[in-house]
Amino acid sequence: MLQAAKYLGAGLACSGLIGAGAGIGLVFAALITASSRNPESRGTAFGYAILGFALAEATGLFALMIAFLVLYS
Amino acid sequence: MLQAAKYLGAGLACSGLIGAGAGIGLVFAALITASSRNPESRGTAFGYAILGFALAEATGLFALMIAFLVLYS
Amino acid sequence: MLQAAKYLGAGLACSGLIGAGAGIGLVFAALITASSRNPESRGTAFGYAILGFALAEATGLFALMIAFLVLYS
Amino acid sequence: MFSPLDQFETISLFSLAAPILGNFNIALTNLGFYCFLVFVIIFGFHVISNNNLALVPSHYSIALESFFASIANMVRSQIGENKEIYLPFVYSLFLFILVSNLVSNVPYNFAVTSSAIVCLGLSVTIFLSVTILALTKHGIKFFSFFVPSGCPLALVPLLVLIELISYFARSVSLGLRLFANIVAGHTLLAILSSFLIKLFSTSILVFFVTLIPFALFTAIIGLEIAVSFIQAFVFSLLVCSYIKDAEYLH
Repeated sequence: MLQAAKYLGAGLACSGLIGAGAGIGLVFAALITASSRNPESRGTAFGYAILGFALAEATGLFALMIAFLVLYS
Repeated sequence: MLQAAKYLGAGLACSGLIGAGAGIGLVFAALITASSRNPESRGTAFGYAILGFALAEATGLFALMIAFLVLYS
Repeated sequence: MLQAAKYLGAGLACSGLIGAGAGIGLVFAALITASSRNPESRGTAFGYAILGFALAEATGLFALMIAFLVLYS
Repeated sequence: MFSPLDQFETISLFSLAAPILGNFNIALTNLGFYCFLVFVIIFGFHVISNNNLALVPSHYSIALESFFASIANMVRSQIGENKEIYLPFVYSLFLFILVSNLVSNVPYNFAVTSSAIVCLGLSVTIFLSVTILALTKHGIKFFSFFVPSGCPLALVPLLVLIELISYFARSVSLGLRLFANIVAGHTLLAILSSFLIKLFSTSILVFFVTLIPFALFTAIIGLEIAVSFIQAFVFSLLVCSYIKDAEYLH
Protein backbone atom coordinates (compact mmCIF):
# COMPACT_ATOMS: atom_id res chain seq x y z
CA MET A 1 0.00 0.00 0.00
CA LEU A 2 2.79 2.39 0.98
CA GLN A 3 4.83 1.39 -2.05
CA ALA A 4 1.81 2.08 -4.26
CA ALA A 5 1.52 5.59 -2.85
CA LYS A 6 5.21 6.15 -3.51
CA TYR A 7 4.79 5.34 -7.17
CA LEU A 8 1.69 7.54 -7.47
CA GLY A 9 3.40 10.43 -5.65
CA ALA A 10 6.48 10.29 -7.86
CA GLY A 11 4.27 10.20 -10.95
CA LEU A 12 2.34 13.24 -9.83
CA ALA A 13 5.51 15.11 -8.90
CA CYS A 14 6.63 15.00 -12.51
CA SER A 15 3.85 17.44 -13.44
CA GLY A 16 6.19 20.19 -12.18
CA LEU A 17 8.34 19.73 -15.28
CA ILE A 18 5.63 21.15 -17.57
CA GLY A 19 6.59 24.72 -16.69
CA ALA A 20 10.32 24.19 -17.14
CA GLY A 21 9.76 22.73 -20.60
CA ALA A 22 7.53 25.57 -21.70
CA GLY A 23 9.88 28.17 -20.20
CA ILE A 24 12.94 26.83 -22.01
CA GLY A 25 10.98 26.78 -25.26
CA LEU A 26 10.06 30.43 -24.79
CA VAL A 27 13.66 31.41 -24.00
CA PHE A 28 15.12 29.79 -27.10
CA ALA A 29 12.28 31.07 -29.29
CA ALA A 30 13.22 34.58 -28.18
CA LEU A 31 16.90 33.82 -28.77
CA ILE A 32 16.21 32.74 -32.36
CA THR A 33 14.09 35.81 -33.18
CA ALA A 34 16.59 38.11 -31.46
CA SER A 35 19.65 36.67 -33.20
CA SER A 36 17.90 36.86 -36.58
CA ARG A 37 16.76 40.44 -36.03
CA ASN A 38 20.07 41.71 -34.67
CA PRO A 39 22.98 39.36 -35.56
CA GLU A 40 25.80 41.28 -33.84
CA SER A 41 24.05 41.03 -30.44
CA ARG A 42 24.17 37.25 -30.80
CA GLY A 43 26.90 36.85 -28.16
CA THR A 44 25.18 38.43 -25.19
CA ALA A 45 21.77 37.12 -26.26
CA PHE A 46 23.22 33.58 -26.20
CA GLY A 47 24.62 34.25 -22.75
CA TYR A 48 21.20 35.36 -21.49
CA ALA A 49 19.60 32.34 -23.17
CA ILE A 50 21.93 29.95 -21.33
CA LEU A 51 21.26 31.77 -18.05
CA GLY A 52 17.50 31.68 -18.69
CA PHE A 53 17.71 27.99 -19.58
CA ALA A 54 19.61 27.20 -16.36
CA LEU A 55 17.19 29.11 -14.15
CA ALA A 56 14.07 27.67 -15.79
CA GLU A 57 15.65 24.20 -15.61
CA ALA A 58 16.12 24.70 -11.86
CA THR A 59 12.35 24.65 -11.26
CA GLY A 60 12.10 21.40 -13.20
CA LEU A 61 14.94 19.95 -11.14
CA PHE A 62 13.12 20.90 -7.94
CA ALA A 63 10.11 18.88 -9.09
CA LEU A 64 12.38 15.99 -10.03
CA MET A 65 14.01 16.23 -6.59
CA ILE A 66 10.65 15.79 -4.89
CA ALA A 67 9.94 12.82 -7.16
CA PHE A 68 13.21 11.15 -6.08
CA LEU A 69 12.57 12.02 -2.47
CA VAL A 70 9.12 10.45 -2.60
CA LEU A 71 10.29 7.42 -4.57
CA TYR A 72 13.38 6.47 -2.56
CA SER A 73 13.02 7.85 0.95
CA MET B 1 -2.08 5.00 5.37
CA LEU B 2 -1.10 8.42 6.66
CA GLN B 3 2.38 8.09 5.14
CA ALA B 4 0.78 7.18 1.81
CA ALA B 5 -1.28 10.36 1.89
CA LYS B 6 1.90 12.32 2.63
CA TYR B 7 3.56 10.97 -0.49
CA LEU B 8 0.51 11.75 -2.60
CA GLY B 9 0.17 15.24 -1.11
CA ALA B 10 3.83 16.07 -1.79
CA GLY B 11 3.53 14.81 -5.35
CA LEU B 12 0.45 16.93 -5.96
CA ALA B 13 2.06 19.98 -4.39
CA CYS B 14 4.78 19.92 -7.04
CA SER B 15 2.26 21.09 -9.63
CA GLY B 16 2.79 24.63 -8.25
CA LEU B 17 6.19 24.76 -10.00
CA ILE B 18 4.55 24.86 -13.44
CA GLY B 19 3.78 28.58 -13.17
CA ALA B 20 7.29 29.45 -11.98
CA GLY B 21 8.97 27.67 -14.90
CA ALA B 22 6.73 29.31 -17.49
CA GLY B 23 7.08 32.73 -15.82
CA ILE B 24 10.87 32.59 -15.83
CA GLY B 25 10.82 31.58 -19.49
CA LEU B 26 8.63 34.58 -20.29
CA VAL B 27 10.89 36.97 -18.36
CA PHE B 28 14.09 35.83 -20.06
CA ALA B 29 12.40 35.75 -23.48
CA ALA B 30 11.50 39.41 -22.97
CA LEU B 31 15.05 40.15 -21.78
CA ILE B 32 16.57 38.60 -24.89
CA THR B 33 14.25 40.45 -27.28
CA ALA B 34 14.72 43.71 -25.36
CA SER B 35 18.52 43.44 -25.27
CA SER B 36 18.68 42.71 -28.99
CA ARG B 37 16.28 45.50 -29.90
CA ASN B 38 17.83 48.16 -27.66
CA PRO B 39 21.39 47.20 -26.60
CA GLU B 40 22.18 50.26 -24.44
CA SER B 41 19.20 49.57 -22.12
CA ARG B 42 20.72 46.17 -21.37
CA GLY B 43 21.76 47.10 -17.82
CA THR B 44 18.41 48.03 -16.36
CA ALA B 45 16.63 45.35 -18.39
CA PHE B 46 18.92 42.74 -16.81
CA GLY B 47 18.15 44.15 -13.36
CA TYR B 48 14.42 43.86 -14.00
CA ALA B 49 14.91 40.34 -15.39
CA ILE B 50 16.71 39.22 -12.23
CA LEU B 51 13.97 40.82 -10.09
CA GLY B 52 11.24 39.19 -12.20
CA PHE B 53 13.01 35.83 -12.01
CA ALA B 54 13.27 35.95 -8.22
CA LEU B 55 9.63 36.97 -7.74
CA ALA B 56 8.32 34.32 -10.15
CA GLU B 57 10.62 31.71 -8.57
CA ALA B 58 9.20 32.59 -5.16
CA THR B 59 5.69 31.36 -6.02
CA GLY B 60 7.08 28.03 -7.23
CA LEU B 61 9.10 27.67 -4.06
CA PHE B 62 6.07 28.45 -1.90
CA ALA B 63 4.51 25.34 -3.48
CA LEU B 64 7.73 23.43 -2.75
CA MET B 65 7.57 24.58 0.88
CA ILE B 66 4.07 23.12 1.16
CA ALA B 67 5.40 19.89 -0.38
CA PHE B 68 8.15 19.69 2.26
CA LEU B 69 5.71 20.61 4.99
CA VAL B 70 3.36 17.85 3.92
CA LEU B 71 6.14 15.33 3.40
CA TYR B 72 8.09 15.82 6.64
CA SER B 73 5.66 17.19 9.22
CA MET C 1 -8.08 9.08 7.64
CA LEU C 2 -9.02 12.71 8.21
CA GLN C 3 -5.38 13.73 8.47
CA ALA C 4 -4.68 11.92 5.20
CA ALA C 5 -7.36 13.97 3.48
CA LYS C 6 -5.76 17.12 4.92
CA TYR C 7 -2.44 16.30 3.30
CA LEU C 8 -4.12 15.61 -0.04
CA GLY C 9 -6.14 18.81 0.17
CA ALA C 10 -3.06 20.93 0.92
CA GLY C 11 -1.20 19.32 -1.96
CA LEU C 12 -4.05 20.01 -4.36
CA ALA C 13 -4.39 23.61 -3.15
CA CYS C 14 -0.86 24.33 -4.32
CA SER C 15 -2.00 24.14 -7.92
CA GLY C 16 -3.34 27.67 -7.44
CA LEU C 17 0.23 29.04 -7.51
CA ILE C 18 0.54 28.18 -11.20
CA GLY C 19 -1.33 31.30 -12.27
CA ALA C 20 0.62 33.58 -9.95
CA GLY C 21 3.97 32.40 -11.35
CA ALA C 22 2.91 32.79 -14.97
CA GLY C 23 1.25 36.15 -14.25
CA ILE C 24 4.34 37.60 -12.60
CA GLY C 25 6.40 36.38 -15.55
CA LEU C 26 4.04 38.19 -17.93
CA VAL C 27 4.14 41.41 -15.89
CA PHE C 28 7.93 41.58 -15.80
CA ALA C 29 8.24 40.52 -19.46
CA ALA C 30 6.05 43.52 -20.34
CA LEU C 31 8.10 45.75 -18.03
CA ILE C 32 11.37 44.72 -19.70
CA THR C 33 10.02 45.26 -23.23
CA ALA C 34 8.42 48.56 -22.23
CA SER C 35 11.53 49.90 -20.50
CA SER C 36 13.70 49.00 -23.49
CA ARG C 37 11.27 50.48 -26.00
CA ASN C 38 10.62 53.75 -24.11
CA PRO C 39 13.32 54.39 -21.48
CA GLU C 40 11.99 57.66 -20.01
CA SER C 41 8.65 56.05 -19.06
CA ARG C 42 10.60 53.66 -16.85
CA GLY C 43 9.44 55.20 -13.57
CA THR C 44 5.70 54.80 -14.02
CA ALA C 45 6.17 51.45 -15.75
CA PHE C 46 8.06 50.15 -12.71
CA GLY C 47 5.30 51.42 -10.42
CA TYR C 48 2.66 49.60 -12.47
CA ALA C 49 4.85 46.47 -12.52
CA ILE C 50 5.06 46.42 -8.73
CA LEU C 51 1.28 47.00 -8.48
CA GLY C 52 0.62 44.23 -11.01
CA PHE C 53 3.02 41.94 -9.17
CA ALA C 54 1.29 42.60 -5.84
CA LEU C 55 -2.15 41.83 -7.28
CA ALA C 56 -0.99 38.69 -9.10
CA GLU C 57 0.89 37.55 -5.99
CA ALA C 58 -2.27 38.06 -3.95
CA THR C 59 -4.12 35.38 -5.93
CA GLY C 60 -1.30 32.91 -5.35
CA LEU C 61 -1.30 33.73 -1.67
CA PHE C 62 -5.07 33.17 -1.50
CA ALA C 63 -4.39 29.61 -2.72
CA LEU C 64 -1.61 29.29 -0.16
CA MET C 65 -3.95 30.50 2.58
CA ILE C 66 -6.46 27.80 1.66
CA ALA C 67 -3.66 25.23 1.74
CA PHE C 68 -2.67 26.31 5.27
CA LEU C 69 -6.32 26.46 6.32
CA VAL C 70 -6.88 22.91 5.11
CA LEU C 71 -3.63 21.67 6.59
CA TYR C 72 -3.88 23.13 10.09
CA SER C 73 -7.54 23.67 10.90
CA MET D 1 17.97 6.97 7.59
CA PHE D 2 19.64 9.83 5.73
CA SER D 3 17.14 12.67 5.26
CA PRO D 4 18.39 15.59 3.17
CA LEU D 5 16.64 18.02 5.49
CA ASP D 6 18.65 17.25 8.62
CA GLN D 7 21.45 19.53 7.44
CA PHE D 8 19.29 22.46 8.56
CA GLU D 9 18.94 21.43 12.24
CA THR D 10 20.42 23.75 14.83
CA ILE D 11 22.56 21.69 17.16
CA SER D 12 23.78 23.38 20.34
CA LEU D 13 27.59 23.18 20.28
CA PHE D 14 27.98 23.68 24.00
CA SER D 15 25.34 24.82 26.44
CA LEU D 16 25.30 26.07 30.01
CA ALA D 17 22.25 24.89 31.95
CA ALA D 18 22.07 26.23 35.50
CA PRO D 19 19.02 25.80 37.73
CA ILE D 20 19.26 29.45 38.90
CA LEU D 21 16.40 31.78 37.92
CA GLY D 22 14.30 28.71 36.94
CA ASN D 23 16.52 26.43 34.77
CA PHE D 24 18.46 29.12 33.01
CA ASN D 25 19.88 27.68 29.79
CA ILE D 26 22.17 29.43 27.35
CA ALA D 27 23.65 27.54 24.41
CA LEU D 28 25.93 28.48 21.56
CA THR D 29 24.21 26.74 18.64
CA ASN D 30 25.70 26.28 15.20
CA LEU D 31 23.31 29.02 14.02
CA GLY D 32 24.81 31.43 16.55
CA PHE D 33 28.32 30.35 15.67
CA TYR D 34 27.77 30.89 11.95
CA CYS D 35 26.18 34.29 12.54
CA PHE D 36 29.31 35.24 14.48
CA LEU D 37 31.48 33.80 11.68
CA VAL D 38 29.64 35.91 9.08
CA PHE D 39 30.11 38.98 11.28
CA VAL D 40 33.85 38.28 11.59
CA ILE D 41 34.18 37.84 7.81
CA ILE D 42 32.37 41.12 7.06
CA PHE D 43 34.22 43.04 9.78
CA GLY D 44 37.58 41.61 8.70
CA PHE D 45 36.96 42.47 5.08
CA HIS D 46 36.15 46.04 6.01
CA VAL D 47 39.22 46.30 8.24
CA ILE D 48 41.50 44.95 5.50
CA SER D 49 40.07 47.22 2.86
CA ASN D 50 40.33 50.16 5.21
CA ASN D 51 44.02 50.09 4.18
CA ASN D 52 44.78 52.02 7.41
CA LEU D 53 43.35 55.21 5.87
CA ALA D 54 46.00 55.47 3.16
CA LEU D 55 45.13 57.89 0.40
CA VAL D 56 46.13 55.49 -2.38
CA PRO D 57 43.50 52.69 -2.34
CA SER D 58 44.61 49.07 -2.28
CA HIS D 59 42.88 46.40 -4.35
CA TYR D 60 40.58 45.56 -1.45
CA SER D 61 39.42 49.12 -0.91
CA ILE D 62 38.73 49.59 -4.63
CA ALA D 63 36.62 46.45 -4.62
CA LEU D 64 34.74 47.44 -1.49
CA GLU D 65 34.18 51.03 -2.64
CA SER D 66 32.78 49.93 -6.01
CA PHE D 67 30.57 47.43 -4.16
CA PHE D 68 29.38 50.19 -1.81
CA ALA D 69 28.84 52.55 -4.75
CA SER D 70 26.61 50.03 -6.55
CA ILE D 71 24.47 49.59 -3.40
CA ALA D 72 24.43 53.36 -2.89
CA ASN D 73 23.08 54.18 -6.33
CA MET D 74 20.59 51.33 -6.05
CA VAL D 75 19.25 52.94 -2.87
CA ARG D 76 19.43 56.43 -4.40
CA SER D 77 17.58 55.37 -7.56
CA GLN D 78 14.98 53.45 -5.55
CA ILE D 79 14.25 55.67 -2.58
CA GLY D 80 15.36 59.05 -3.87
CA GLU D 81 18.36 61.36 -3.90
CA ASN D 82 17.96 63.00 -0.48
CA LYS D 83 16.91 59.83 1.40
CA GLU D 84 20.38 58.38 2.03
CA ILE D 85 19.61 57.85 5.68
CA TYR D 86 18.54 54.28 4.80
CA LEU D 87 21.78 53.44 2.97
CA PRO D 88 23.70 51.91 5.94
CA PHE D 89 20.70 49.74 6.83
CA VAL D 90 20.23 48.40 3.29
CA TYR D 91 23.99 47.97 2.83
CA SER D 92 24.40 45.91 6.01
CA LEU D 93 21.29 43.86 5.19
CA PHE D 94 22.60 43.12 1.70
CA LEU D 95 26.05 42.20 2.99
CA PHE D 96 24.72 39.98 5.80
CA ILE D 97 22.48 37.98 3.46
CA LEU D 98 25.14 37.78 0.72
CA VAL D 99 27.96 36.59 2.99
CA SER D 100 25.77 34.13 4.91
CA ASN D 101 24.53 32.67 1.60
CA LEU D 102 28.04 32.38 0.22
CA VAL D 103 29.33 30.80 3.45
CA SER D 104 26.47 28.31 3.32
CA ASN D 105 27.50 27.21 -0.18
CA VAL D 106 30.67 25.65 1.22
CA PRO D 107 29.87 21.94 1.80
CA TYR D 108 29.21 20.89 5.42
CA ASN D 109 28.55 24.52 6.43
CA PHE D 110 25.34 25.52 8.19
CA ALA D 111 23.18 28.00 6.24
CA VAL D 112 22.20 30.93 8.44
CA THR D 113 19.38 32.00 6.12
CA SER D 114 17.97 28.49 6.05
CA SER D 115 16.61 28.84 9.57
CA ALA D 116 13.03 30.09 9.45
CA ILE D 117 13.55 32.20 12.56
CA VAL D 118 16.23 34.36 10.93
CA CYS D 119 14.41 34.91 7.63
CA LEU D 120 10.89 35.41 8.94
CA GLY D 121 12.25 37.45 11.84
CA LEU D 122 14.07 39.75 9.42
CA SER D 123 11.06 40.19 7.16
CA VAL D 124 8.49 40.74 9.92
CA THR D 125 10.65 43.30 11.72
CA ILE D 126 11.32 45.15 8.45
CA PHE D 127 7.59 45.08 7.65
CA LEU D 128 6.64 46.44 11.08
CA SER D 129 9.27 49.16 11.02
CA VAL D 130 8.24 50.28 7.51
CA THR D 131 4.58 50.44 8.57
CA ILE D 132 5.45 52.40 11.73
CA LEU D 133 7.62 54.73 9.62
CA ALA D 134 4.72 55.32 7.22
CA LEU D 135 2.26 55.87 10.05
CA THR D 136 4.46 58.39 11.84
CA LYS D 137 5.28 60.21 8.61
CA HIS D 138 1.76 60.34 7.10
CA GLY D 139 -0.63 59.56 9.93
CA ILE D 140 -4.17 58.86 8.72
CA LYS D 141 -3.26 59.72 5.13
CA PHE D 142 -1.27 56.46 5.10
CA PHE D 143 -4.52 54.56 4.45
CA SER D 144 -4.86 56.32 1.11
CA PHE D 145 -2.02 54.01 0.10
CA PHE D 146 -4.46 51.13 -0.25
CA VAL D 147 -6.55 52.91 -2.89
CA PRO D 148 -4.65 52.71 -6.19
CA SER D 149 -4.79 56.07 -7.95
CA GLY D 150 -7.40 56.58 -10.63
CA CYS D 151 -9.72 53.63 -10.20
CA PRO D 152 -13.52 53.74 -10.52
CA LEU D 153 -15.40 54.25 -7.26
CA ALA D 154 -17.41 51.01 -7.50
CA LEU D 155 -14.21 48.98 -7.59
CA VAL D 156 -12.64 50.61 -4.55
CA PRO D 157 -13.81 48.24 -1.76
CA LEU D 158 -12.65 45.15 -3.66
CA LEU D 159 -9.31 46.71 -4.58
CA VAL D 160 -8.74 47.97 -1.05
CA LEU D 161 -9.28 44.45 0.28
CA ILE D 162 -6.86 42.94 -2.21
CA GLU D 163 -4.29 45.71 -1.62
CA LEU D 164 -4.61 45.21 2.14
CA ILE D 165 -4.08 41.46 1.90
CA SER D 166 -1.12 41.85 -0.46
CA TYR D 167 0.33 44.51 1.85
CA PHE D 168 0.19 42.14 4.81
CA ALA D 169 1.44 39.26 2.66
CA ARG D 170 4.64 41.28 2.18
CA SER D 171 5.74 40.50 5.72
CA VAL D 172 5.73 36.77 5.04
CA SER D 173 6.61 36.57 1.34
CA LEU D 174 9.77 38.65 1.75
CA GLY D 175 11.35 36.24 4.25
CA LEU D 176 9.78 33.07 2.91
CA ARG D 177 11.26 33.77 -0.57
CA LEU D 178 14.82 33.82 0.79
CA PHE D 179 14.18 30.86 3.11
CA ALA D 180 12.56 28.68 0.43
CA ASN D 181 15.25 29.39 -2.17
CA ILE D 182 18.12 28.47 0.13
CA VAL D 183 16.45 25.38 1.63
CA ALA D 184 15.31 24.02 -1.75
CA GLY D 185 18.72 24.68 -3.32
CA HIS D 186 20.69 22.98 -0.56
CA THR D 187 18.29 20.03 -0.41
CA LEU D 188 18.68 19.59 -4.18
CA LEU D 189 22.47 19.58 -3.77
CA ALA D 190 22.25 17.11 -0.86
CA ILE D 191 20.13 14.67 -2.83
CA LEU D 192 22.19 14.91 -6.02
CA SER D 193 25.45 14.46 -4.14
CA SER D 194 24.22 11.37 -2.28
CA PHE D 195 22.98 10.03 -5.63
CA LEU D 196 26.33 10.68 -7.31
CA ILE D 197 28.27 9.04 -4.49
CA LYS D 198 26.36 5.82 -5.06
CA LEU D 199 27.06 6.00 -8.80
CA PHE D 200 30.75 6.89 -8.43
CA SER D 201 31.46 4.09 -6.01
CA THR D 202 30.01 1.25 -8.11
CA SER D 203 32.73 0.46 -10.68
CA ILE D 204 35.46 2.08 -12.81
CA LEU D 205 33.38 2.05 -15.99
CA VAL D 206 30.43 3.64 -14.24
CA PHE D 207 32.88 6.12 -12.72
CA PHE D 208 33.60 7.61 -16.14
CA VAL D 209 29.97 7.50 -17.21
CA THR D 210 28.89 9.51 -14.16
CA LEU D 211 31.24 12.35 -15.10
CA ILE D 212 28.36 13.73 -17.18
CA PRO D 213 25.87 14.05 -14.29
CA PHE D 214 28.80 15.35 -12.27
CA ALA D 215 29.16 18.20 -14.77
CA LEU D 216 25.45 18.88 -14.25
CA PHE D 217 26.12 18.87 -10.50
CA THR D 218 28.89 21.48 -10.79
CA ALA D 219 26.57 23.57 -13.03
CA ILE D 220 23.96 23.46 -10.27
CA ILE D 221 26.56 24.59 -7.72
CA GLY D 222 27.29 27.55 -10.00
CA LEU D 223 23.57 28.17 -10.17
CA GLU D 224 23.42 27.98 -6.37
CA ILE D 225 26.10 30.68 -6.06
CA ALA D 226 24.22 32.85 -8.58
CA VAL D 227 21.03 32.32 -6.54
CA SER D 228 22.86 33.52 -3.41
CA PHE D 229 23.72 36.82 -5.14
CA ILE D 230 20.25 37.12 -6.68
CA GLN D 231 18.44 36.51 -3.39
CA ALA D 232 20.55 39.09 -1.53
CA PHE D 233 19.99 41.62 -4.33
CA VAL D 234 16.23 41.01 -4.52
CA PHE D 235 15.75 41.09 -0.74
CA SER D 236 17.42 44.49 -0.44
CA LEU D 237 15.75 45.83 -3.59
CA LEU D 238 12.33 44.92 -2.19
CA VAL D 239 13.21 46.49 1.16
CA CYS D 240 14.14 49.70 -0.74
CA SER D 241 10.84 49.66 -2.64
CA TYR D 242 8.90 49.08 0.60
CA ILE D 243 10.67 52.06 2.19
CA LYS D 244 9.86 54.08 -0.93
CA ASP D 245 6.18 53.15 -0.50
CA ALA D 246 6.33 54.29 3.12
CA GLU D 247 8.10 57.53 2.15
CA TYR D 248 6.11 58.62 -0.89
CA LEU D 249 2.77 56.73 -0.64
CA HIS D 250 2.50 56.31 -4.47
